[in-house]
Amino acid sequence: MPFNTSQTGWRARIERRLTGAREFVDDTDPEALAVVTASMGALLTAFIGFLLASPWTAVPFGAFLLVTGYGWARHQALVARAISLAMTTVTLLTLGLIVVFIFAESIPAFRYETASVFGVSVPGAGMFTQARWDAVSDPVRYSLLPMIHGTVMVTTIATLVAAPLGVAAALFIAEIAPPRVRELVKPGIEILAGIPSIVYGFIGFTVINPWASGAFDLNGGSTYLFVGMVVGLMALPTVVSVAEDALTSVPDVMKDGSLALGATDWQSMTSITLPAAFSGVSAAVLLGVGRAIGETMAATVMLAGVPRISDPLVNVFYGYETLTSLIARGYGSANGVHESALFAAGVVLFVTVLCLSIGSQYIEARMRRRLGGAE
Amino acid sequence: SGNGGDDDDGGSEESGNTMSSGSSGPSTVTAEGSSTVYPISNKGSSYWNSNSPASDGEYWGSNDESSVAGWDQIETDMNIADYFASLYGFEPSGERSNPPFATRVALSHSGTGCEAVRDGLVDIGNSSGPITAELDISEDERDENYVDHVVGRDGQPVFVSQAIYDAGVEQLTGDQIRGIYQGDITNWSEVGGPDQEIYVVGRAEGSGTDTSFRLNMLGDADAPMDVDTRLGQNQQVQQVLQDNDNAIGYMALAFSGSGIQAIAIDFEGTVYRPDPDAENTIFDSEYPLNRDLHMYTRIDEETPEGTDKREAAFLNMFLTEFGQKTFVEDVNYITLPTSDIEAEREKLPDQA
Amino acid sequence: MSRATRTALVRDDRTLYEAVAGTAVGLSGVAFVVGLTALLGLVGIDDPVAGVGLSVALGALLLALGASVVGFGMASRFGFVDAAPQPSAGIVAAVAFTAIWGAVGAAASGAAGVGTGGRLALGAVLGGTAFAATAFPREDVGSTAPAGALAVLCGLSLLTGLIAPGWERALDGYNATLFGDTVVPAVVLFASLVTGWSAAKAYGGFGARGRNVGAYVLIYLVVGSILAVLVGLVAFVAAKGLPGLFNGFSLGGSGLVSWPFLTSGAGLTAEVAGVFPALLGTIWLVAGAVLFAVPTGVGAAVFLSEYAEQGRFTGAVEVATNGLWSTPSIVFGLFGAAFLIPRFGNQKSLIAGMLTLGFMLLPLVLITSREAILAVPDEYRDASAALGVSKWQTVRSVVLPAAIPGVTTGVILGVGRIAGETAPILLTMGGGVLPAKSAAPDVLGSFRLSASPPFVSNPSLLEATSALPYQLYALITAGLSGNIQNPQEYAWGLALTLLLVVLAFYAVGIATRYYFRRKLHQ
Amino acid sequence: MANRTDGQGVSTTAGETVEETRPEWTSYEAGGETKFAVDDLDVHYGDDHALKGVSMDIPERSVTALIGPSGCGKSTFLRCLNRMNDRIRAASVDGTVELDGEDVYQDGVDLVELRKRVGMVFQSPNPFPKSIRENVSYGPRKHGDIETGLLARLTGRAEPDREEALVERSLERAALWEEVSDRLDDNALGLSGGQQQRLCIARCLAVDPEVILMDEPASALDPIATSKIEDLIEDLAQDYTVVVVTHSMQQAARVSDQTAVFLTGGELVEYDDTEKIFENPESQRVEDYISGKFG
Amino acid sequence: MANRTDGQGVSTTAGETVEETRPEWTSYEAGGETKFAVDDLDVHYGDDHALKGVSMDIPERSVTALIGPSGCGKSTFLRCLNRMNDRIRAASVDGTVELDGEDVYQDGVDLVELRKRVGMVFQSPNPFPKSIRENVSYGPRKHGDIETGLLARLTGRAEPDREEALVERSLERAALWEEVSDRLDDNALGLSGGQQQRLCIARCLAVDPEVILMDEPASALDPIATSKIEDLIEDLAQDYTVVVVTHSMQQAARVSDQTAVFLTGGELVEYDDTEKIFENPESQRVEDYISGKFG
Ligand SMILES: Nc1ncnc2c1ncn2[C@@H]1O[C@H](COP(=O)(O)OP(=O)(O)OP(=O)(O)O)[C@@H](O)[C@H]1O
Ligand SMILES: Nc1ncnc2c1ncn2[C@@H]1O[C@H](COP(=O)(O)OP(=O)(O)OP(=O)(O)O)[C@@H](O)[C@H]1O
Ligand SMILES: [Mg+2]
Ligand SMILES: [Mg+2]
Ligand SMILES: O=P([O-])([O-])[O-]
Repeated sequence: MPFNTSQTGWRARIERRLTGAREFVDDTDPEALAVVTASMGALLTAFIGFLLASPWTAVPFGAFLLVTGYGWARHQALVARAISLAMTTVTLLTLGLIVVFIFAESIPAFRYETASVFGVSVPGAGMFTQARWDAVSDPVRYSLLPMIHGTVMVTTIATLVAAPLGVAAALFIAEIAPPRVRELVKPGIEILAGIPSIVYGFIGFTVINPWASGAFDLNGGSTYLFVGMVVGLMALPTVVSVAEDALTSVPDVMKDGSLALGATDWQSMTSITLPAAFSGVSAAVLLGVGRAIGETMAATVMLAGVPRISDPLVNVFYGYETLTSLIARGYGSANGVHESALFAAGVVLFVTVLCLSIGSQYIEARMRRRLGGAE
Repeated sequence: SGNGGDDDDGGSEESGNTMSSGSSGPSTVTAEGSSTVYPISNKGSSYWNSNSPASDGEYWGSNDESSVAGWDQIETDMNIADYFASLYGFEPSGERSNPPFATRVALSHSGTGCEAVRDGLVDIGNSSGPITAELDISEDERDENYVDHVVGRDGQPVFVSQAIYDAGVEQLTGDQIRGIYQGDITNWSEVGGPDQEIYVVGRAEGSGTDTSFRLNMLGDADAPMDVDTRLGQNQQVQQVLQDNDNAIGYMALAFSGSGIQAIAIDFEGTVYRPDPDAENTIFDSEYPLNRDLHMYTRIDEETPEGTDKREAAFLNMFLTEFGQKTFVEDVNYITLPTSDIEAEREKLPDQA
Repeated sequence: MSRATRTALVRDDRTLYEAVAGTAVGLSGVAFVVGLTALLGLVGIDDPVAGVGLSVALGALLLALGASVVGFGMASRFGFVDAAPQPSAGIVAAVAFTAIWGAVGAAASGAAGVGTGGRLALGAVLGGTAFAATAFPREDVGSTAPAGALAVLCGLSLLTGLIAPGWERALDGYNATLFGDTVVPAVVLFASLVTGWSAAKAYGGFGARGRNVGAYVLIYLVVGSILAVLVGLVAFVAAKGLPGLFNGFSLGGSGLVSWPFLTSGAGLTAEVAGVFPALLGTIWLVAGAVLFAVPTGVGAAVFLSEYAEQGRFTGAVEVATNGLWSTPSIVFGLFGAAFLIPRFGNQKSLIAGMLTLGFMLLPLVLITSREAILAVPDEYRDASAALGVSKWQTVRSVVLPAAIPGVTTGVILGVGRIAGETAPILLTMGGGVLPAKSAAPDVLGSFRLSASPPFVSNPSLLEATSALPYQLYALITAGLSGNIQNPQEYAWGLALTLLLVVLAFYAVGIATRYYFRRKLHQ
Repeated sequence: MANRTDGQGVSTTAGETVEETRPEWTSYEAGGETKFAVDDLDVHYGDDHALKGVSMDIPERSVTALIGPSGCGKSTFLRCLNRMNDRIRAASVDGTVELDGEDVYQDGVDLVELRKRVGMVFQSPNPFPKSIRENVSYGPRKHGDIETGLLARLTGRAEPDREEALVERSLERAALWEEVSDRLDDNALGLSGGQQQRLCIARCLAVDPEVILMDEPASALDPIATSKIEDLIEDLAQDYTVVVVTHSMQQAARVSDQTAVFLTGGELVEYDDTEKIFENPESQRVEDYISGKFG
Repeated sequence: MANRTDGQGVSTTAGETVEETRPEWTSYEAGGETKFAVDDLDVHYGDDHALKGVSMDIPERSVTALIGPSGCGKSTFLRCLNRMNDRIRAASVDGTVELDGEDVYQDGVDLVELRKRVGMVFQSPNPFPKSIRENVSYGPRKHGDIETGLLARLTGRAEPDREEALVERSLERAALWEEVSDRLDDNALGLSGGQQQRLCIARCLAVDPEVILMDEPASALDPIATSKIEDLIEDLAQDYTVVVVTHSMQQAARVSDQTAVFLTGGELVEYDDTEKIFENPESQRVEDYISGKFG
């Protein structure tokens, strides 16, 4: 029965769409319609040509420009609408293409690393069930575990730095700072976001690594500890700005309500503002974690570049390799399955960060709903 | 030979590249690969692009105070690139900084360079390891597809941090080095040094230096290794060896510098010293780590002899006394014996 | 129902106490700053201060702070001052002190050479004691005694030389050794934070007000440190980079300003090696990315906020754009390498870099434009519709002009971000380490028409080109050598140039935002 | 505690004896032509029934006031007249609204045309962030009545004089010309609230509509600006049909010829001459409302 | 156009003969103790002079209503009494406000203490997104009067019964207990608007203040909820000093003992017994305002 209704619902919706489309076609100037169809067709052809790497791609693309230019002059409203739709599609398509291309390139590596789990052979399982990465000597294996370990180490340390400092700074900006100070601190922290990662890496490589090597008598200066701290500093602005948005979006009347009862500022922050903005603040931390996971250059430049798991596992005084540095370092000199394994690392990164992003969006949406109910 | 970069966005086509691109003149000669060969090739490219006039005396030609090495064999009044290009029939430009065609050298490592020349992305693939090992191909395949231009030789010394050298580690045996690089020896005290862990520095996998080291020291291009860090280019190894006081690393000769010391190596009783005047030195071709520095060009339909005129004009510059002195010896590599130079020039097409 | 006992509006009688506690807060701040400078190696921990080593002096200071903090608690407990402590310091403080003292116990017993069991035991004993001491007594004691005792302990160990400049301890199995040089400042930093917090609570008279003051002191310290790091970073790069950047710089002469570092390449004949090709490369890169991403992003934003039914489709696009926004840059690099490079001549090229960065910029432009368009008050749309004006006319004449401030700000900030990106162009654009001036891309001058497809070509777009961030990376990996006179100076000059370019975008972006905001609120 | 009533009686206590609405209370017929004939109008916002079977005839060239407590559907009704409710996704409208005998809800109605004929002024002044001149000429420009673009100027089709005249006429009609004639190129956001509201009226007049709908046009203004707007409304009624929603009964009494009273639940309870409504309403609830017993 | 006045006379036409405010109109003294003595209070928001030299004495245990057109400074005045204006950055306050003889604007005043004594209820209900119980006990908890934490329970200091009693008493006082007694642990956001507002009053009562300030407490509510709040206000005046801002003159007339009329420009024009103000005001402008000539 429910199946039935959903089916009829479907059909009704499709029918509604169809009639809507027919009405639209009927209501529109036929020439405008023709122009738009031609323009979109040309664009689609150009895209397909580009996908097929055809040298003829320029032809439909030129046609698209011409037709669209004509349409813009004659039927601006419809053409504008069609083009803006096409641009929306480009955005969706970008994500789609990323998925398709990096997954496709990673297939050979997943094939190569097929391993049997409970008697079933699972492609790619070998990347996670053993810990050897060696692209040169026998047996050649492509385990991602060492890099995942490195990424986890760096991300954990970065989060320990960025989350508390970031939330404290967000509280400061949103609730505590006098206006003048806020006008200084806020852009200051935003500018922190602007320092290019390679500049951090350069300082890390030329200053921090040699210093750490001496200050802790290390075997080489690469450490997850300091890479993590640098990456944490880089993720900090993300945490601050998103958390600050969440904190300021808590309605003022709620804070006023608490203050009017004779609660102190700090009590109002911890009992009202922070709980009300909790989802937003955790989304901020999640986004910060995502940034930290994806940070590449500082790690590439500062880490040792050997895929190995530190011993003991939590030894922060080693710094071997992360997923990102593996790719940045290896791409170009790798080929065949080795190169494909780098794409596999990219897939792991992409999927992880996408999950974090979706998770934080979900949390934020929930917060918006909750606060919306309060108003 | 590959293409020169005036490719279209179709990418399906591989235009061969003699002076074909119409109005723009002969296209740039591109090279890519080995960081070991890079000093030679980059310096050559810089000289070429500067197209200094013969009156310069510092980079090319002669003036009242000085003249470049090997000038007596050349004696032309043309600019440097004009001169070498004209040997293969290119129009001289006569202008400083405007060679008849430009050259460009990218830095990565040998494996990348070999692949790039194989895939037709560059004209010249620089490599410090044999292309057979880099691309895992047979010698027949090599001869069929590539022309191997050797422009100089490297002694590939093994370096240690200054502190270790000062603490008495001035010489190691081949076995000890092998032990260090395969994880059997981890403390300097095991080889007569201070009680300190060894910081074992390696080069990136796929680099010619790494390949040759495995091949010549560990016995197989795919031999297993156990290092503490792997670094992209020779220069970075040099820096890290300077920054740490317990490190060992292998590099090309050109990168010796302050704060690091090359050590003598004892191969089955023969001690090769890093000093050119010693009895057995790493400059000898008998030294097991001694290796040729290659610039590969590719044989395809358009250039059946493997080297087109632009490439030949450029490569020929290194195969002169001027070139050997300026681009090989001055950057600390080992020059080729005259007979070898002759043999190398034989591989180039006939001059105009 | 009025209150029988009415609390006075104005507090008094606590001025001396407040002054002393305030001084303690200030001294903790001083100790924190000194500790920080020592950790950064700006002062040595054995530098003499008043006849003793800095480490000993700091020990004495910590000891005094610890003792006074305990004193504050006692003064309040025995009613010498009028404070408003709550019955307990609270669970958060209790847990924090449990952890701190547990760690102290574990570390101390480890130093004494006890095994894991012993460590756990002593840690648990100290942690438990700290918990009881924090949680059960009244707040004035609970939040001072454990803090003061910690500072006293730290102070004593510095004062007696238990931890001193020459001190070292190998961390077994961790391949690292701790030295006095780093441990002493760390101890000082930590202990001063604790005493600062505790003294601040005393200053506020404990209770709600005390907690407020204590928390504020911590937050101010945190934010101060972040800003110090920021300023320090920029100042450090500037100090290192200015000599390189201004190498050969001169005013006057033929071209008014001669700035060779920015206007020449690193070729053989260049008098002063410069970064011109990379600078130009970055400019082209950004221009290309903007050309691709801004129309696309703004167009999509218009469609999503003006035309599309708010529903599943817009929801999906939103999820997708946010996902794209947080996608790591190296993944964009991989995508560019797999998708664009084979389609543009199979080699790293300027246009592949442009488009890769364009893909990165796209979600940011889309998100900010959408926000800006949604922020345009519906009143404008209503007003326009009520005048009988069609939708597209309204969008074009009212909505987009009103959204321009937001879009501009977003685009500029986004451009700042991509201009500094290395990872994507590392995989897609490459370029030389020390390119000569002739290697600078000449995009406008390289368009060629031809009779065969694709009819238009531009070699300069299809070649590998250097850009500032990539060149800095290449210099790091290639080591600082080559035919330039002062490689270190050159590299730092390059880093500073990159930093300035990116910060300039940010500064302009932020200034634009302020400008428009001010204009709106005039 | 003066004037305190206990909230008893037919009107304020919910669920008890609620007085029924009688059709004859709303069947008022004014003199003059009927401009809008609304018949059995129902509006839903999703499940929310905002207007319930409202029928009323709005006469030409006069001021009709709509009053009632907050949320009773006044704005909803007003926005049905020029179909601005179409812009609210959740809204669905049943019943007929005839403008000069033509149903505005029938298929194929050109909204652009309808809204040109039925102009609207909003609660808070909403001038565009453009110059005063551009604000006024915005409508005619977009309708192509005035051409000002570069192309028009090149081809000699631009008529700056005509634009100038139109702007002046509209501003004068809206009693704003004297105050702004010397700064037509200033940004409209720099005007005071009352001036902005009159500018919005001028902007609306420039399109030359037949009907002007106003939704609490003075609620955001100070008393002096309010009184200017009120004068203007009376004045406009000589040429236009004006329908005005207000939350101030005093205002309704001052400016309108006939008044419609909506009460909570979206009912039109009484519609009659303004004097009749304020002095002697039929409905007990209306009387309670007007005498301030609630609201 | 019934009841239409032409905006002539002393009050509505700007720049002409504006009646001057006389001090004696505001020097009203109620019976009973003075709770708040406000003297020559000036408030600026940046360059905007929002209150001009307002002086008035507010008597204990009674309801004082503040009325006046929008923007005349009623809220500003109210927020001076518990210094909530401190939260607005641009605001600067001159003059004195004495609470039981102590100046609340002198240095060293403990805002927390002040606000404990002077509670406030806002225009739109703003319960915390917590349970009903937590909303009510929020104030006492924060002041340490009630302990409920884990530690307090461990050490036996928690007094759940006392909390329970306090919550019940406060809710009863706010006339909400019967409606919510069986769902104290539900989220407060689930209550209706009127219930939320009464919850906010209960929350305020739980702190046991002496004064309760209310800024248009019923403006967001329907008539039934409004009438409940009004009953409550009258009731509270037996124990508390209540100051209430309202935009509805009817409401002021219904609930207050004395009424202060502010007019545009931030002046207090007249302050007297409510009956006096509504029946026979001294000021012509106040009369105009009350009789609906403007506003
Ligand atoms: N966009 C909307 N979506 C959903 N419901 C709406 C919307 N606009 C109005 N409503 C509902 O329709 C009813 C009537 O609203 P309307 O705005 O017409 O009242 P009103 O008489 O104009 O009130 P006010 O005097 O407050 O402006 C109200 O219950 C309101 O909540
Ligand atoms: N936060 C603020 N910043 C700047 N000006 C303000 C602020 N709050 C109020 N004002 C100004 O102060 C004046 C008095 O405002 P106030 O809110 O006290 O008026 P009100 O009588 O409460 O009006 P309403 O009935 O609309 O609530 C107004 O002119 C207003 O614009
Ligand atoms: Mg309305
Ligand atoms: Mg107010
Ligand atoms: O010469 P390499 O850089 O490949 O070692």
